[in-house]
Amino acid sequence: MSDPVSDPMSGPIAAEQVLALEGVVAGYGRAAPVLRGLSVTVRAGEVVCLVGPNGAGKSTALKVASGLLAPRSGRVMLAGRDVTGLTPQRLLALGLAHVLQGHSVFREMTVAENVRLGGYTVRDQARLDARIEVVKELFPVVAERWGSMAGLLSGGQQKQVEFARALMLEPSVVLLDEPSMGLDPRNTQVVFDQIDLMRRAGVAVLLVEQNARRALEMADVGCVLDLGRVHISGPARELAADPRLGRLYLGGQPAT
Amino acid sequence: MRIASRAFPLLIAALALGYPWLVPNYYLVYAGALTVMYAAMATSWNLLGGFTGYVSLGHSAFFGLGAYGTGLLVTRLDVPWAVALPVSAALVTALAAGVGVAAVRVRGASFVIVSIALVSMTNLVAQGWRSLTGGSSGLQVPSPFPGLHRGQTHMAFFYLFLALLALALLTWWYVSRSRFGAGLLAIREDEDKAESLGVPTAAYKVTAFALSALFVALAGGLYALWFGSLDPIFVFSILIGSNMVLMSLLGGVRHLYGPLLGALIVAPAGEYFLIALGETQIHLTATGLVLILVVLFMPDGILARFTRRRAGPSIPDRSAGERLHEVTP
Amino acid sequence: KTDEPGVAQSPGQQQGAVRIGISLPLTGDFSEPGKGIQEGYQVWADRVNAKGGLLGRKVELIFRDDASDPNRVSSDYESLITQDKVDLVFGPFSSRLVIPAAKVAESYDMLFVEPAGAAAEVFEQGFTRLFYAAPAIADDHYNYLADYLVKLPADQRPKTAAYASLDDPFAQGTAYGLRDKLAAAGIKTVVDEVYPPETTDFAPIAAKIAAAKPDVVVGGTQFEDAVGLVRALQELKVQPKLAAFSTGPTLPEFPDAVKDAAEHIVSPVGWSAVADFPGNQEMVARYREMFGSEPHEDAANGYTVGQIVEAAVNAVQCVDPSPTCQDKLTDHLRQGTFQTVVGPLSFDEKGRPEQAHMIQQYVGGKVEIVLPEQAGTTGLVYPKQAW
Amino acid sequence: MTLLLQGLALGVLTGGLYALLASGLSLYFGVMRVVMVAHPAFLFLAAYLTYTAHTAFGVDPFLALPVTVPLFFALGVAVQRLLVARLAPDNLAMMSVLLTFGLALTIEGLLGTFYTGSYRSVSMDYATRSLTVGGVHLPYDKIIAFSVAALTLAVLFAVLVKSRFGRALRATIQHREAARLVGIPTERVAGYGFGVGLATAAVGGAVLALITPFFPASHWVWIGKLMAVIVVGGLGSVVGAALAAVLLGVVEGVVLVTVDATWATMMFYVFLFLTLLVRPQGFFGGRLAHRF
Amino acid sequence: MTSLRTDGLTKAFGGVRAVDGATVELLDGRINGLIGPNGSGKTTFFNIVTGMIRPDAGRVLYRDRDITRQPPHRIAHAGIGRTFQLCRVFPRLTVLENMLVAVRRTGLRELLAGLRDRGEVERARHWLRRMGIEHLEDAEARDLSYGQQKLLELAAVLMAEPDLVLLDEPAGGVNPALIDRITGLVRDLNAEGRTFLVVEHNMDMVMGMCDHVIVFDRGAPIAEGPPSVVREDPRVLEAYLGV
Ligand SMILES: Nc1ncnc2c1ncn2[C@@H]1O[C@H](COP(=O)(O)OP(=O)(O)OP(=O)(O)O)[C@@H](O)[C@H]1O
Ligand SMILES: Nc1ncnc2c1ncn2[C@@H]1O[C@H](COP(=O)(O)OP(=O)(O)OP(=O)(O)O)[C@@H](O)[C@H]1O
Ligand SMILES: CC(C)C[C@H](N)C(=O)O
Ligand SMILES: [Mg+2]
Ligand SMILES: [Mg+2]
Repeated sequence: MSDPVSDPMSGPIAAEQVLALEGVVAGYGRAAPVLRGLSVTVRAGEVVCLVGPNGAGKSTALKVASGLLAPRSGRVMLAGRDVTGLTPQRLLALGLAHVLQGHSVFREMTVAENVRLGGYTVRDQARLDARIEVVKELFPVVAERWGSMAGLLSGGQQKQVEFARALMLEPSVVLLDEPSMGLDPRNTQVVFDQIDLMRRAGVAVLLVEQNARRALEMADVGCVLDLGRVHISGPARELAADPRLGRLYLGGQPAT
Repeated sequence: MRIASRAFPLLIAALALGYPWLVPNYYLVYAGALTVMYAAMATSWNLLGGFTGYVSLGHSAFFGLGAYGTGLLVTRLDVPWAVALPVSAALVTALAAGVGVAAVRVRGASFVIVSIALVSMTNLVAQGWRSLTGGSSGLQVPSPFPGLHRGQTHMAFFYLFLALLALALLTWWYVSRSRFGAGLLAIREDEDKAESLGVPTAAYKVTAFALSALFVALAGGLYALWFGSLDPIFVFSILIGSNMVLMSLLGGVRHLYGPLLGALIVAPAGEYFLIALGETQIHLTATGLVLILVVLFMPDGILARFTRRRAGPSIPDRSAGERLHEVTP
Repeated sequence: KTDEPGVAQSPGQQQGAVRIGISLPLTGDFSEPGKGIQEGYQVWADRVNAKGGLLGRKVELIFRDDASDPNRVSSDYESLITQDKVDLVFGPFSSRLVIPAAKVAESYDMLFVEPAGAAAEVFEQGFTRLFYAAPAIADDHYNYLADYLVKLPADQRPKTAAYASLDDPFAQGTAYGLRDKLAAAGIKTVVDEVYPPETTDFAPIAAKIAAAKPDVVVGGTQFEDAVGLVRALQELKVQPKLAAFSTGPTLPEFPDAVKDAAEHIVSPVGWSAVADFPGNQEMVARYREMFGSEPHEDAANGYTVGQIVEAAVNAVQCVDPSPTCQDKLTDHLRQGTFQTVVGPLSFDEKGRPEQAHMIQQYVGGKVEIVLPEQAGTTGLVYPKQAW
Repeated sequence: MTLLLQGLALGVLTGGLYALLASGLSLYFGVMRVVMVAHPAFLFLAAYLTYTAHTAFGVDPFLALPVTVPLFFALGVAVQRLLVARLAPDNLAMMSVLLTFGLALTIEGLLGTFYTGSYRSVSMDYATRSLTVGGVHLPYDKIIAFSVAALTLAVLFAVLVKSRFGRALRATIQHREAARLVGIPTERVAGYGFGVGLATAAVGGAVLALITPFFPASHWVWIGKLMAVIVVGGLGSVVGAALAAVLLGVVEGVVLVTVDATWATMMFYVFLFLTLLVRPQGFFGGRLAHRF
Repeated sequence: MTSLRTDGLTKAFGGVRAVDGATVELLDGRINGLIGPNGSGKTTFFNIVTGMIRPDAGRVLYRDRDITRQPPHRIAHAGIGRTFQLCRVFPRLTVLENMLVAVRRTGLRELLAGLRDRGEVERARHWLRRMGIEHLEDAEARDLSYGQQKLLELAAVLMAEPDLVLLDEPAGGVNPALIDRITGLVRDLNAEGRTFLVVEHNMDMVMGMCDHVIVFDRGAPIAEGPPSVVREDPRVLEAYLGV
């Protein structure tokens, strides 16, 4: 465990290390590309929030970043090195974690197994057990339903298990695809608090949120994605305040 | 293009009708009748498999029941064959509906198992119930056309099977453009969702199951009358059932003519392998490998190769923001 | 159509080789015996050709594989007769395939001599051109054994018998033929089991037999189940005075499969390698030369078919598919008695052979013919040694 | 009474054999969602290899296992990586039936070509004796089969349910993307999963060779029975399949000694249909119903 | 008039009492909101009402007819439509086919009727346009993004023209600009006389759109009333908003 970069639990790495998508063109099968020259940069200790209409390519962008989808052209840079085409497994070892959109618990496994699998790459049992205590505290339902089949939990509970699973490692770059979807206000708060905590710890966070006003409030940088390109980007608060943008992408009435 | 696509089926139909008169000998009539029989059964199988995605490897159970039903009515009760055939098919359909109620309770893999069990069970019954069926000694059914010589009998059955095929095709076509068919497709995709949208899934599945059994049972009945001797282990054979699946799949389960095309290829190809490689069992390997290749490289069947490829979603040329702006009052 | 009935066969056919069409189960359930029959046919053709052929024409055998499927067996004969226009057809293996095959031959007026359709049902279909080229039909296979047991002095005679039979017309025929004769003589049937071909576990059947402690155990078997039954009986310590099984013990793989348990098992057999029927030793020698192994019953049965047809062809001096010639051949077969490697054969009006099977027994690890006494190589060992 | 006891005892032992033969199936079906029709064909492939090892080198069937088990494991990995992995996941059930049906035919054809259609068997002296306890005979070959089954199942259970690999395998099948994202090498894991399934076939084949004669088409007889076992047990539950196997073995044995063989075989299917009517997910656990 | 009424609905899974004596009454022609913390039984309540789960106890009445143990398709025919929280579409059917499957089917005549009736197709396109996914008509549903699937599901339910519409988190994963439109849509449909019951965690949407809000906790309603009242209710603040 001497090489800090290859240890997923070694915590935040130096501040200049960033995730960057550079001119990424990507798509599915033979269809026309979904991402058409997308560039996004995330610095350590910074939350970058991607917003945009449905089907703009936000999830696709995250999949390219985490290695689930190979780009047709363009580069993915992680901590200053070109990681284009590496498997998710390799990227995870480099400290990158990705929480998928929708529901991705292992339905026919218990909550316990799900959470433990979050630490699949870690052999050190003691460290895992310590993390388990932390996530149990954050999400009481994880502790309460420790032995239940994860697929039987309610939608929001599953989302909590997923987030807990992702927190088992302490990655340095995190991709979150609508982490608050399906969560009640209290749990949404917990998730946003965690994101904030991560940022303070120097983690680079790339966040996709439809709860856009809320997300832009806490993010450092906002990017509006449409048709596979960054439409507008800038300091998050400024974007949130732009009335034209608000009407087109962020919903009519401002947060109450 | 349009005219061609209209004329094509007509041309095929004319060829099919003329076939027995065009070939030089009765063996080819016989082989043709057998192929048409398989085509009818595969098309019928596809009423269940193609729409609902339930893979039955056990349709030979209905084939066998239809055959034995007809044979028994004719030999034991002296019912005229033209009556025995529909009566037996109706009975099998009723039975299939009953079995369907239990069978379609399971999905996917388990249903395959159930269908295999169904053949094994019917085989055991037919074989074990010796006093009724003649058991392993078989059942001999008298020819319905005692006046015709063998070749003429083949001609007669060629047209009977052709009529059955036409009926099966027509049914498939009709179902495919009805709401019933759409409901079946929905079942294939997501049963609970379909149910919540008002598709009575259980009734639909049982109906599809029974309908598909009906034509197979009719084919079985005709087979009994034509072939004249029935033996449980051969009519209740999983291989007959798998042939239907293979043919449908090869041709393409989403297409009206898929199973027919599959039958036209598989039946002669089987002959060919047997004659070319028949000295050893390597012809089984050849068949097996062909099957594997089809599954790997033509999973949607041959016809899918000639029809539209799946295109991904189109990307709008204006941004969502602009479009939204336009429709919002 | 070229094969319209009554259309004259082209005289050109009379030249060239005599083509004989045969479908056999070369794959599938019956592939092993099917192969055996094929070898018998080949040995016969080889001999005939070496001697100048049939009526001076070479013999050519056309084989088709029916994959043990009655559907295929029909289409094979259909195509052999109508497309290949063969001069003669020979039968396939197994009663289950003979019936559909004979149907086709019958409807094209072809003579149908077959090597392996022994079940009684074969002869009840009203076939007029079918002949079974072996000494006896299934029901009569055990006749010598039945006679022997019935004639034993009262104190040695078995009192009870157990029967277990495969659900198969041939296998059941053999067992029930014996059962009916023994029962008539007062030997009580204590177990009478039929099992479907899917059966793989014979221990419970053996347990049932063990519980009845019979003096005689009879298996109406093919191969797999014969081995299964013998092993199970041995494991469950059933010790009858006589154990008889059809088919299985006559195959060369049997003793290896059951080890020492083969000792003293009896079995009906239609042919013996050591018998000195005319032509038998010649066949044995020719077989060894062609296939480099010992001949067996199936090959002999195939060979017998050839011998019988050959005799008829030579007698009526025609060999072509025309109904006239086929009629002549059929009539001739009905009349005469034929010298074959399984002994002299004659047929009744339904094509049933009128002779009897011999009984073989493993004695000292070797197959001996034990009944009838005049043909026997040693005497029947009774009661048998314990397993 | 002894007869009934005898039937019962034999049923339990035979049930053990069924459990062993079906264990691989419940792995593919339940865990990997693949309908593996070729499993019995692989069983007999293993039986033939055992036969060759025995006749050519005089090796005891069980001593051949150190060779055949790794061989079959590798074969399983190859089958998964080269064939199964290429099937579209949204139509896996249908396609895998056909694919493995093709495999079964391929194997049968090859066996028929190399070994001919003749019956083969491996008989060991120890397999013809039996242990007698209170008038009930327990054949050694069945005792051996039962013990091997118990051992294999215990190992399989440990691998699937308790081990890290087992968790990774289940995760891979349940949500492949998520599994990749927690660092599971999903392709390798799925391959190994199939390998484990075929490894059980190697063991099963050795036992089968010892117990019954076989020929290339023997496998067809087993498909229906083994599949009935795993449905009654509940797809995906190794323990369930084992319990169901013993249950069905006992029912078969008892029906055989009290009624007849046709009914005994029929019992498998009767139980199958009963299971579907009463508890479609199987009697001993099984998979979560995919609802909502 | 009452649209939907439940009396003491109860459902326990093992030890978890997901719905616990829920008595709820919805008036015809209203937009009702159903809120409550994660795991409070909202989805289970939906599942019971739509017949996908059988309750252990209690009754469901729709327009004064007892529909408690009816199969889901009957309930759908009666005029209740629903969406799923974990969005469900028919993956290998095209978007348009997804819409056409949803056409309400009752009698045998309807059943055997042709599928691509011109009127139905037009209707389907209309709904797709209103969801902003009309350009995806020929794409297979599995190729849509999560939010697009969500919109398709909503459009398909509306295609069946239900009188009572149960929506489970319609806004989850949907772009905020579209949420506004969905809100507008719901209002329009409501004006036509349809009744809604909407589960949602997006408080802006719930409070802005609903006439009546029911708050669930531990499987039963703990408060209900107009949004302005519910929002101030201390029990709600504690159980749900977590303040
Ligand atoms: N099939 C089931 N088996 C076991 N427990 C279940 C099942 N379905 C739901 N539950 C449990 O019932 C409770 C209520 O679940 P439900 O899905 O109704 O909650 P919900 O209110 O919809 O929550 P959310 O806002 O998270 O969607 C939860 O604790 C859940 O774990
Ligand atoms: N598996 C797939 N195959 C083909 N096309 C896809 C696939 N997944 C997504 N697409 C298409 O790619 C485009 C972008 O999808 P993506 O999931 O990245 O959108 P998104 O911005 O995340 O939307 P949402 O907010 O709805 O989640 C969409 O037009 C979608 O239809
Ligand atoms: C004597 C055997 C060759 C007979 C064959 N087994 C049959 O089924 O008739
Ligand atoms: Mg997305
Ligand atoms: Mg919910």
